[in-house]
Amino acid sequence: MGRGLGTSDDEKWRLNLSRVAIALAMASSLGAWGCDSEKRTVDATAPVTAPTGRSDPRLPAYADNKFQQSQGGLYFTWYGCGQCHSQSAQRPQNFSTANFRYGGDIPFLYQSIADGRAGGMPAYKDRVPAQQIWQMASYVKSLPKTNQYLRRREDLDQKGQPTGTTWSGAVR
Amino acid sequence: MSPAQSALFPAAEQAATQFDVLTLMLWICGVMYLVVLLFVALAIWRGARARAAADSPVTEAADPTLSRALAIWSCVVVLGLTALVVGSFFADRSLAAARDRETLVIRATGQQWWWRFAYRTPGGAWVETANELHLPAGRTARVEVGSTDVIHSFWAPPLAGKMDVIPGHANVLDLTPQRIGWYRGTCGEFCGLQHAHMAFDVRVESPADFDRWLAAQATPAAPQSGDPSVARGQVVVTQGQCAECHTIRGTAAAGKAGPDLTHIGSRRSIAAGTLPMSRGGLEGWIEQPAALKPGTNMPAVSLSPSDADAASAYLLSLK
Amino acid sequence: MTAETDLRARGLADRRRRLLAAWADAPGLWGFLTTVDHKRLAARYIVTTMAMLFAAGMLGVDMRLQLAAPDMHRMGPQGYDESFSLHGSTMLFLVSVPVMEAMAMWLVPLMLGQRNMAFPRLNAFSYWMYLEGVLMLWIPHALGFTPDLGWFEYPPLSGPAYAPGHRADVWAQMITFTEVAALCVSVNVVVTIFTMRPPGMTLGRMPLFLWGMLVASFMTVFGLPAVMVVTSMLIADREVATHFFSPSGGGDVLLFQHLYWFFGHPEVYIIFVPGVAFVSSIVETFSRRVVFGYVPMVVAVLAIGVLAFGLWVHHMFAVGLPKMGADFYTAASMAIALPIGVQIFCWIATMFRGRLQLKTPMLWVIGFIVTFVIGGMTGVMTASAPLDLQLTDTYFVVAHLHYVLVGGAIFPLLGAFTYWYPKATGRMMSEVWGRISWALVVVGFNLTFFPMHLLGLMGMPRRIYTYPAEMGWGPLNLLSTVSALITVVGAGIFVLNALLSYWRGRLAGANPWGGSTLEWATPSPPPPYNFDYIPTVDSVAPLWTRDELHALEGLSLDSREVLVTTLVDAKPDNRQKSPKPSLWPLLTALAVGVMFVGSIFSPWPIVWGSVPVAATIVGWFWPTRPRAQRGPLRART
Amino acid sequence: MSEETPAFRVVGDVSALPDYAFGPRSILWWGNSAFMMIEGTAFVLAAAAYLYIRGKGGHWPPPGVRPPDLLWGGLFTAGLLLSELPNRWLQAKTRQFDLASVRFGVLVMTLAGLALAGVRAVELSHINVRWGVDAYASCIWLLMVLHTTHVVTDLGDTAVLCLWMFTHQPGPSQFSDVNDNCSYWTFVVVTWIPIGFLIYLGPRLL
Repeated sequence: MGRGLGTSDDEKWRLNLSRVAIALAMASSLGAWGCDSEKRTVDATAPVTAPTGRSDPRLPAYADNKFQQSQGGLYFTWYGCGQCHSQSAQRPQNFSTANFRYGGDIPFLYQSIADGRAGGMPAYKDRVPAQQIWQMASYVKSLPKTNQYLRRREDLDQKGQPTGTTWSGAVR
Repeated sequence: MSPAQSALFPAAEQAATQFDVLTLMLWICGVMYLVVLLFVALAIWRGARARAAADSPVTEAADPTLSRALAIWSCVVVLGLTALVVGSFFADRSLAAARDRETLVIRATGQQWWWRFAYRTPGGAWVETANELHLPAGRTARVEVGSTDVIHSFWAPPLAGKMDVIPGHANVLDLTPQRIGWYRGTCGEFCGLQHAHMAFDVRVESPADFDRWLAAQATPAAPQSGDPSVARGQVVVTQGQCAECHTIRGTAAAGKAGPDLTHIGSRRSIAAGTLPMSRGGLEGWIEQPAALKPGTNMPAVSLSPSDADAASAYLLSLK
Repeated sequence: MTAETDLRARGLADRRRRLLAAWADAPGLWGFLTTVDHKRLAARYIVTTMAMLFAAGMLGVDMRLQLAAPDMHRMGPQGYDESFSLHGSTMLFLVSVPVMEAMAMWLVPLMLGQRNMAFPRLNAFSYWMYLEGVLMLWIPHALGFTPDLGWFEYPPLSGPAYAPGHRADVWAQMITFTEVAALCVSVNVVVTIFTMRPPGMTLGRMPLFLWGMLVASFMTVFGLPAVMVVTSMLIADREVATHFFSPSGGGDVLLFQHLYWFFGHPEVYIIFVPGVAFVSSIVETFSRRVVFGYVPMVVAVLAIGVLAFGLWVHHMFAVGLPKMGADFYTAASMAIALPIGVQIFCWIATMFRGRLQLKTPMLWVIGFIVTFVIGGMTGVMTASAPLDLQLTDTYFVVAHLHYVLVGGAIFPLLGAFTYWYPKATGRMMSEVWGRISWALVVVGFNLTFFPMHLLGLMGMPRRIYTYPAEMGWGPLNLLSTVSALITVVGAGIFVLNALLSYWRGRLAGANPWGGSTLEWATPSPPPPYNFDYIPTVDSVAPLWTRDELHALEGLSLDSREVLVTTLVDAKPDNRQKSPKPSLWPLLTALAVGVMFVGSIFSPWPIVWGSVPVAATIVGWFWPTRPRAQRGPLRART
Repeated sequence: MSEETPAFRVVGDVSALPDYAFGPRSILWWGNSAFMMIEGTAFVLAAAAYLYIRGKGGHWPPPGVRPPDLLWGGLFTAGLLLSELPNRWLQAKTRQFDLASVRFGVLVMTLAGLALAGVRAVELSHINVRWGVDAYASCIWLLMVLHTTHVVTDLGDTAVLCLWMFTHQPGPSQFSDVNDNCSYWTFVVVTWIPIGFLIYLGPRLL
């Protein structure tokens, strides 16, 4: 709080409309920006098939949605993806930059996870349901934009989560 | 009403101690409350009678009679509170005393939104199960609670009060059940979307029954059913997407993320107390988990209706 | 004789005209935006909190409908989580605390015979900050990203890994807004009571109401920084990856709970102690007797203020504390029942020895005693460490906290509202409808929440969106829901009564209830300058001990001036200027708002956002004096 | 119950009282003190959080992390303590309404504040750990950021006062404002003693 410069007074100040307008505009644009990415779909309408391409109508619900990304991160941990794609892995396997070799949009990422890629990436479509691959693709898509410290912070919070076969009980 | 999850029908030493404290509280507080009500009624009655007099307000605050009454009242309050503090203290002491009598170690791990239970067998190995706790009557079990994600709270009201399940903290709760029967526990701390469906069944049984049960749980899965679709179900479950998260000992399914299903058919309920165990319930849960438990981490697996039916037949047969 | 009276009357009229010119706001919108009149600001505050009370109350009804029967599917878990989070956060941060602050803002200067509070512009800033806090929570709700983690947001559930998006940040930053607002009013109340008491009002002659508000304000000053610190740490964890609450990064999730409850428990008393203050005023007036036991009452409220800071751990008995520590907090928590018991005794004793008039405000006090004492007793039960393990996080606690907060604070508030309504509006509320609404609310409330004690003991946890039929909780829940609807009808009648009485109520006059304190010595509603003269007092009930108030003159009639008196014995000491209306508080609040809202999305707005904040604060405090005539930067013509 | 306001009998006049005051007799002094109390509470709680996390055991600082360098912290501490001398002098001068000395004093305090802020900026780059590394680092940075905010805020306040004092004719209440600002600087100096101890000596001694 302002202190010191004290018991001041009066003098009529003109209503600074421009400043008020700018502030309001900023606040509302920030608000509008927040909505879609904040949506949380938890009912039974999850996708059970692969994306059909870049115009798949289901894409917007997954592309930048924070909830789906977060769920994807959870499964990324569960299925042990971090064994090859941890934050400390080599670029580009750690997904810290956006130069994905097979494309960085969800349909391509989905394909990489589901069908595997040459050079050691196995196919997961028989092991992981479609909905979770969607979510993991969304997560991977978000990683280059994620602050590295924040990614590490999230990983640490999930340290107790089962990581594939290495999980051995609660964090002590 | 059902006493299965009620603190008013204690079935273990710990809950009984806590119930005794409640009884003491109700007596002391109840009497005090009646005294207050009586005072208020008297004040209203006396005040209403005095209303006729219309002289000026009383501006002298002091009143020797009231001062004496206040002193007495304060003493009564202090005595009552002392009794309650002492009662609590002894209850706490008796809860702590059970620590010396532990004969069985159980690990309860809270996860969004189910419970992983692991038993230490006499041989020193760990046997894992989920959402159903079996306890031998008359023996004290040491329940070590832990969390893999957020804060939960382990709470089986007929057995004992809550123990929070906190990541980074190792908490221990003692249970000394006394009455044989089925009870129910649940998560006591808000833990996200499906906090409402994070229950577990508790079976208190005789030590002999318990030992038999534990020995059975330690064995690998063995389908017990003449249903022909069981064989198909085994293939669907153990070689499909289910196996990535679930373990069925004795088969290829070895996932660690979800509940152990080795003896799921022997359990009382599905999905952490969401549904009673039945073939139809299993099938519904496999096909549409998010419809029954919105937000669950169990995904919808795309199976043909016949495969889903076979899978549930197989799971139900895992007694 | 007639000529002399006439002369005095003309002198008084002239005095009032000049005071009005000095203290009245500009007309229209400009006056609305720039006012620093404590009565206008407080009224605005109260209306906003009442709107919030309505909104959050409707959320409560919505939840009750969902729980009316087992396995209901009106709401999914997401909707239910949002509802109870918004309900709790709104009720605690946007209704209970601010409405109590607002009542203090409205009444403290009047009860002190003063023309305004110590820092009028801080009051204005406080209101705008509070309003931004309201918008901060409810605009995102309208846009579809409501906070959904309760009014407490424990990490790691609220941490970066389990609470994606900005819902949790919205909640945390809303708190910063409302806490800044509450701190501003509290500082104002403390300083006003310390420095601006009327001559003769020594500490020993302060009305109990002022003692209550003083203690509540001090508790705010010491309690609220904790929640600001802890929510800032949470935002830092979420935005810039600090590790305060990350178990694997060396932090500890329980640190959050310690800091949160170090605020959270005093918070309950910050809400309850003003309620106590209302009760003391109402009991005194309607018993026609000075409250019995002034010294015990003051000592009790001070004891509550101190003890409240030693109890926070009783919210954490289930986290696995060492048993010795738990027993200490059990004893400390139960000890607070003694000062409250003393107060209850003194009120009943006053009623007993006085001549009770059962007008509506007094009925609310009786409703308060009958209801709140149950809440106090269940509080003693939850203070017992072993028993609390069964009770915590169940519907027993839901019942307990509503008995304490509604019974202990909202009932007195409704009584206070009815009691001071004529002072604020010049008209009386209807007694008949007042009694009807009182009966419906008190009975409806008790039938809504009493069954919850049983439900909790029967094992029903809090914050569940549905429950299975075989638990047997259905009938009591149904009773609770139906009763909630009765309460709503009663509350609706109360609101209608207040609205209609504004236009149709009987004219009140200056002192309709025959009250004893200074606010009744000025017309209803009070003029912008509150009092013609500076009243002096020589007892705790000045209007009862003298027919003719002694007063002082000599404050400027043509500019805003207030009298400062000494701290302990309230001797006139000096005169100080009181700030005029200004737009700067609003502009500062906007600048701070932009900084806070921005900080949800990135840490940088804290840096660049501080520039407009600094600029507006400088504008606010810039003294208007002539330019220097000497020195290197003197005015050159 | 009276329908009209009670009559007032005028028994005295306050127009002879002074229209300004210093210290606890001034309203603003109390406001200033109350905000110091709020901020002091926040400091105490932040320190408590530090000690709580420290109390969990383990390494402090974690292996591989050097404690903050003493050189720049020492320089800042010495400068801050020294700045209290002109601050005391200035506060005394405000009570004498000595305009020339007060102008000189606020100028000195502004320059001292600027110099200290500069040292603080360098100091921040010698903490030797980023806040996102672990809880130790977060605690150190929490205290550092809290205190730095106060240094910068009071520097801004002093600078504005300095500008104002040179360009305007101050009245008694403006001298009182400078007086209050001096108290606030003392608050900044005094709080640094425990905070600085926790930041610099905590990792070495605790």
